[in-house]
Amino acid sequence: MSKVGVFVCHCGENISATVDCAKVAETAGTYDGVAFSVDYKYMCSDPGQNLIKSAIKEKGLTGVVVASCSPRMHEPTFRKACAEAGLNPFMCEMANLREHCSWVHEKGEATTDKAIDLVRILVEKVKYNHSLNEIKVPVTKTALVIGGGIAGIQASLDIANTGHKVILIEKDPSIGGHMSQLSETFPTLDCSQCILTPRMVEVAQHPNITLYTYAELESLEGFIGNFKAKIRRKSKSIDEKLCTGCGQCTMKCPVKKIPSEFNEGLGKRTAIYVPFPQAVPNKPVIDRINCTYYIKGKCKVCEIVCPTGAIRFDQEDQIMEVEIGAIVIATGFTVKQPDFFPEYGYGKYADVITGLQFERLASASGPTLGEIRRPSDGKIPEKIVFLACAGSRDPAKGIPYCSKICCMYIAKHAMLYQHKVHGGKSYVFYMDIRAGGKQYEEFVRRAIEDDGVNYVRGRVSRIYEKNGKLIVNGVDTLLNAMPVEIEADMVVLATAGVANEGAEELAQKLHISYDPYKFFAEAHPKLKPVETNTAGIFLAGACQAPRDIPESVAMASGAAVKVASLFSKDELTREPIIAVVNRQAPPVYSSCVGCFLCVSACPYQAIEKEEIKNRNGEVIKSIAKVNPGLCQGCGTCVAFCRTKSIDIQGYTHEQMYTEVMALLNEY
Amino acid sequence: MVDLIKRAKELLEASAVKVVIGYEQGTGNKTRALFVEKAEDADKLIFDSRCVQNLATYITKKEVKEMGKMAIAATLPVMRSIIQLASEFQVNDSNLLVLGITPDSKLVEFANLVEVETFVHQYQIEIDERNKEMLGKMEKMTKAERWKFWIDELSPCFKCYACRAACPMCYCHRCTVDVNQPQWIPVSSNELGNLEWHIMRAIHLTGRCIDCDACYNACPLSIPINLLTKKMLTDAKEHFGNYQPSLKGEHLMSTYKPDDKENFIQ
Amino acid sequence: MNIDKRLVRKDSLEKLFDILKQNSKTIYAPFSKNGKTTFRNAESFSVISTGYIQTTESSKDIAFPRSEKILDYSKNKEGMSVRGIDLKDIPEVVLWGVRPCDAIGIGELSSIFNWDYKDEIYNNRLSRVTVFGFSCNKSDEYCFCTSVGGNPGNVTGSDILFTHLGEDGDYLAEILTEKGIAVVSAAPDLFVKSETPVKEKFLAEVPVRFNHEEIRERLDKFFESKEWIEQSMKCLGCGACAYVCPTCACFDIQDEAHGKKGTRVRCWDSCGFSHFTLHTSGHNPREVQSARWRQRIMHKFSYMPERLSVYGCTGCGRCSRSCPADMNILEHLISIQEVTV
Amino acid sequence: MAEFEPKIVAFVCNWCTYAGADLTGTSRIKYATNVRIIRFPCTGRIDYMLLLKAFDEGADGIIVSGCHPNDCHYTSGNFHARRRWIMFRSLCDFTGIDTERIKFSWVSAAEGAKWADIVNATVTSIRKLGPYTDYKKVAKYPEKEVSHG
Amino acid sequence: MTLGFYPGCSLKGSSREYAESVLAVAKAFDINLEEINDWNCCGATAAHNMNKELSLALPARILSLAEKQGLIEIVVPCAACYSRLTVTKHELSKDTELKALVTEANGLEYTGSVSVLNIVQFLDKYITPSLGGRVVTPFDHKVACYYGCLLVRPHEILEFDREEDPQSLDVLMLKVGATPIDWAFKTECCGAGLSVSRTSSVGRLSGKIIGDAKDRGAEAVIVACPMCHSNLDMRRDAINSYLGEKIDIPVLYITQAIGLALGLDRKALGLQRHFVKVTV
Repeated sequence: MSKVGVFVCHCGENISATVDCAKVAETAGTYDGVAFSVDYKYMCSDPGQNLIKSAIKEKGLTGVVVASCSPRMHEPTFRKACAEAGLNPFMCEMANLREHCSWVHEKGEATTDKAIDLVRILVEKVKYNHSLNEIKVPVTKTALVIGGGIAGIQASLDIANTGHKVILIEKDPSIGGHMSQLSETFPTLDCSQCILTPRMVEVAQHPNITLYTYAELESLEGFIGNFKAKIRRKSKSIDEKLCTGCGQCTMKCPVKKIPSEFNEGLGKRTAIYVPFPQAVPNKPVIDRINCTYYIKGKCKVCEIVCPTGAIRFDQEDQIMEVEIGAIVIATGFTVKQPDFFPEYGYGKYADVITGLQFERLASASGPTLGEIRRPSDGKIPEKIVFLACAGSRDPAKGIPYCSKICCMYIAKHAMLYQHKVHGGKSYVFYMDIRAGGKQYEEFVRRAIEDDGVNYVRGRVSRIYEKNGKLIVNGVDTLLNAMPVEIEADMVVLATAGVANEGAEELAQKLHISYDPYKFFAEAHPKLKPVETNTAGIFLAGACQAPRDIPESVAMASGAAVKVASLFSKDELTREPIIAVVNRQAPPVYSSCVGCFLCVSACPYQAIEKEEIKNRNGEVIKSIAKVNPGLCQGCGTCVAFCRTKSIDIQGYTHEQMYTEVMALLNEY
Repeated sequence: MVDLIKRAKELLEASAVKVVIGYEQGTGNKTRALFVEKAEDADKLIFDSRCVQNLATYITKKEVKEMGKMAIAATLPVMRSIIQLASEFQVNDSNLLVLGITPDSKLVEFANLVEVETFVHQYQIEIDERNKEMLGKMEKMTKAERWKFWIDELSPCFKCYACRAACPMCYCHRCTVDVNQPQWIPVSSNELGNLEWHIMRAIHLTGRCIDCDACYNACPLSIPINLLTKKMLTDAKEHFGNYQPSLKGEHLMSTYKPDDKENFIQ
Repeated sequence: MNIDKRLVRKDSLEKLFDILKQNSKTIYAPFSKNGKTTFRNAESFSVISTGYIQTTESSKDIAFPRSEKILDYSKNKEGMSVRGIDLKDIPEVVLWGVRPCDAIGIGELSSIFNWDYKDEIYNNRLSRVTVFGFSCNKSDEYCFCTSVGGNPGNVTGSDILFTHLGEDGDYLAEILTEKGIAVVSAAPDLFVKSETPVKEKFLAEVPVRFNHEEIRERLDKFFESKEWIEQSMKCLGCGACAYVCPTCACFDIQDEAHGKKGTRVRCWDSCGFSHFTLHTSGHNPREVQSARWRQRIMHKFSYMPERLSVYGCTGCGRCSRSCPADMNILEHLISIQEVTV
Repeated sequence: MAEFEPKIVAFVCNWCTYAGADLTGTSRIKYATNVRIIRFPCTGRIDYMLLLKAFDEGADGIIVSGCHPNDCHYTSGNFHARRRWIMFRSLCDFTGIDTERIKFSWVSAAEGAKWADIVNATVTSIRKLGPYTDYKKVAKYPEKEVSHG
Repeated sequence: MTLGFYPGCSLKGSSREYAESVLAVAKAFDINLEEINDWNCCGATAAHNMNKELSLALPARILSLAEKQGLIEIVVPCAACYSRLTVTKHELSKDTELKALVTEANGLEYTGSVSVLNIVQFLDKYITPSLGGRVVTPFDHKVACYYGCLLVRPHEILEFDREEDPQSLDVLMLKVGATPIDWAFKTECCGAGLSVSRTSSVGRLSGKIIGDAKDRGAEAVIVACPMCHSNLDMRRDAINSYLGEKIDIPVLYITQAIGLALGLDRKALGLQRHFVKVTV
């Protein structure tokens, strides 16, 4: 027989002004199983809490109902008090007499009656409460960071600097990502490499960071604090320990005509290559698709010239399994290529290039050593046209969103062009100039006013080549849609930023959701921008939406903090308000029939299949099992279950049923 | 059905399956389930228009499962049930072989459930005209009339649970109605107990019922409880589109679309 | 003793009905809906359905309702106060149109309700019932009363037994009990004293299909037989057979609580349900359907004769007619008689 | 005789509507006393059987309320709930249960005023409808049960 | 074999040669093009700006008549007609009310069973497969294939070729031995309806087209639309005066070019009807 204590709070006058607290306490006292009932001026005050504590001790209460303000306000207070008195905190419930009663009704019988009902509901509920203990999940204090762009680098360093281990994987031979391709960066025009390279080196040297380049995530299982990841380390065909990065092989390699990814196809590389001079690690890999040895079975020049005998043609991909506690996804984005734009020639004009290609042309480390020369014939373009929103903000192209970074980098490009090509004429076709950000608008104004870039508000309907010129047909909406035709030497398309190839597959591997454009989805658009719906997995940078460098870095640091706070304890404790599947003695084991409809209902992939085996290991029954690490306690599964086999602690079937009964019947 | 008998014999002789579930001549011009374990008994197998009992009900039954791998003579509704059951992990290729009987009474054997699904998906689930009409009539009734209609129709129900027993989808070992902590449904077969039992059942079958009428055919008192599931089916189609059991397990009621339409939430 | 036989003109039945109504009797009579015939409170003679071979449900509901209140309780300061149902509230009832295989069932049911404890509510209800038997002119392949000691014109259990003397002929009324005599004296001139024909030639032919004594003896050695599994494989485990059976008496006691008030109810139950014998521990002594099916047959043909010296089956064939899986009890009993153990 | 005071049960989620009702309180907006709130973690947890139970036990009206679509604390509980309500409501309507008496709504933690309006509106409409006698009649064990089957 | 045939106004008038060449080519392959009886205006191009229902009712009537005539496929050489008919099919297929309205207005049953082929689709389906051996005098010239606007737009409805830089005509011309040039004016505006009202504009717009074709060395312009043809051919004076030079590149209908390759009689292909002398 339960012994419930009821503690009715006046909250000064807040409750007692309209509710007859004494009567409430008195009535509650008459209910079965209520061993103690009292009203008091301030329950949350120390004397008030002591009243509760002593009652628990003296009367040996098995349950407590505090009738005062909203549980959203003081539930922790009173549960703590109960715990201090030796009663399990989850044996304490609160009736909301203030926000839901005294404050919203006039003084009177009806109001007091309602208060009485509210108390009775909780009294009857608390009889069905069970002692619950916080769920403790061990935490593996190693983070996996996927993607070695600026976001991944920042996240890795921030986590590593809190003293936790980080495994950073990058699918390319070097970290650095898109930022390493950039020439200068807005709005300060400082050289991208100069600010990035030190960070790259720091990553390579950091004692807490293990870096795997040329590596990709194979699979992931487990849950927050306890993930197991399989990582595929693609064969580099060299023994990294032996390789000194002397560069002999790359110099001697006979295959020299492969378009360089790093230079966006504007430069060439060899089959055994280091993507760029400042690469980290600065050791080559063999591109097996293009290597003569792998195609024809002979060559091996690199092996011959290698002073340390580091070449390993027979090296195989290796799969390694790592245990980690949290994951930061920083896989970045990519841009549409010119062949996506029929009206701009389906990519058939060599001098219609993307913004990223322009970065390479403008970059001192680029194929033209920083001189703006057009790809077709290497001439310096006297007239250049920049097109903003190439694909972006264009529902017809399936890209209704704004790519966000283009307005700024176009201004930067135009500026760089004007600085590098004296007397050159540059035009920018734009829809709107979106320069929201510190120093951004000023930057754009500088391009227009100081560097004399011609901004034309309008779109371009067609580009075609004629007598070595690119004819750009556009319209100037500020001159009431006057057609504009420019004979340009080069055109730069600010092509839309889009999700990476394979983003979808990665999301599925990680059990995270993604938006219609395959960008990864944050858990809450405002309040959880770096979390995903899967606990323990966080987002940084442009894999979530197009982002510029400052934003990516900020996100990365944000994600890093989330990881650090997760790692700050050896075990993560979670409220035990989670779902559980009932278990019974054999031969029943559980009333669950294993239809697993709950699995499809669960927003957190927290329900898995459990196979009950007999001694000989034969499966007798498959039933649902809730992973306490993942369950967030929404109870969606509970309302579904046809056999009522799954229930949620703190809001059990018995409790909710009883509340309804108690509300509508005399007790 | 000659080729069914022939096939059943082959399967049993090759002991590819342990039992073939089909129909046999019953009493009073009824047909009934037959469980053939020995090839020589296969001659008892029959098939004709009277064979409407949904045999899928048996394949989740402990006693039947324990016989070993089953082959089942499955009409369209039975095949639909099987797909739904498979999507709920109750049967699979390893323990079930489907000998399909097409709507024009041809025998088609399926290599696996995927094939069965493909076959099933050629046919939409359509409510028969008579019941469509009835549903239409009831739409036109006032709320009070509908209330009276159901209280009257359901009052004879004495909760023998033949509807549940005959329904392939009611394979749960512990039905909500059997739960007594708390007692969700009054045990009494009085107006309330009956009403809530049948409402509960209809909801649990929403998105799962494939409209085989087994419940109605089983009811010793011929209470038109299948109207409830038919109504749910019709509405589900209307609200959420295509209604087909699917191995993909995209269950109607355990999934959602962010743009599900309703007109009553304020 | 020789039975008082009277003649009732075919058009007098309605008069009789009205007179009984005037004497404020509640009359439960066969009533057809959705093609099924069950006993309902008949407001007028015209609603009574005729020509049924057997009603879908038995008439046991009258003394043993599918669910009936036993008592109300309420908690209060003093503790608990209990109020049983007031037996005086139970109305006088005429049960109209009962077939002999049902009427005889009443006795079998009573023997269960009076075995060790005399069930007060049941007996009170029964004591207020006057049974108007109507012997059978028709039968079907499910009927086997003659195999279990009954017959289409059997008088046992009826207070008056009417026998229809041919299509739109008059009725032979056999006045069998005090209650019967009371009815006659309520409407003397409807019951004509005259030469009465032998009813037998108007009765349905129901061939004897097995010998129930023999079945009983066989069952002693039959418990472990494979036959139970054979027979029950198609059984779906519903309660239809038990609920339409005139002699099945299993029930379940339920408290329907509403705060400090509540009601205790007696509801039908069935040994065919898998949960019927399920223990809290999870153990189930009758874990498979074959064990449950065996229980049903054993109970009716072995345990009841043994303990109550009556058989638990009247051969009405209802269970077979109602079974959704076409479990035919007659068929199965015959095979029990035939198979070699 | 005094005006009929309907008994109304509110099934609300903890994160939006319960908090919204708290806001109604802190904003001291007055509303009718007829409603009693039962707190659930999420609308996804609300079992339709509980709605029927409320009617069994004599409720005259019901309010079911949670987070607006896309605002669910658990991201999709309310989407699931919405689907269930769509079907459950139409089934109720089909069986003649008075759906006028079940008000479904989205009330966010910021919509204190809306909560008050919902409550008042519901109380007024239920007052008009009167006590839910139909359901009450079948719900409680009527004396007629003493008589035969 | 017989297919339906909807000429529309142009093919009976200003571009009779288009009709002649279509029929000639079809005949060469024993295909009988059966004209739809009692056909009416397709509503191009103005109707849909004035009155949507009317602009749908007109083509719907044509399609209904075709149905009535038991035709399954109809060939519609005029790009404008093709556009109207296809758009109508599309509109009515997704809007049953509209369909009902239109059917009532026409007093003719409309099921939408008839499929509409533009000239390229017709050629691809029935001519090119058996073209191979039939080419007697390969059309060995550099040609500029000009598609205009109506043949390929709006793509989401017509779902024919690609909207920018289409290819289907180029492919056909390759098959008959021509060398299509790669140019950017395939779908640029020719001035269309302004043909009558503002010839100067036509001169400018079509001028750019002809000009570019010449610059890229085209010896003939290939079209599949009467309107395009009249602008590029009939308005050549306006074009030349805009360009300030005399360009005499002939403009041929695709069927005329193919006809020549097949060695059909120039007269039968109506080549003599052009304003710009067909020298090729």
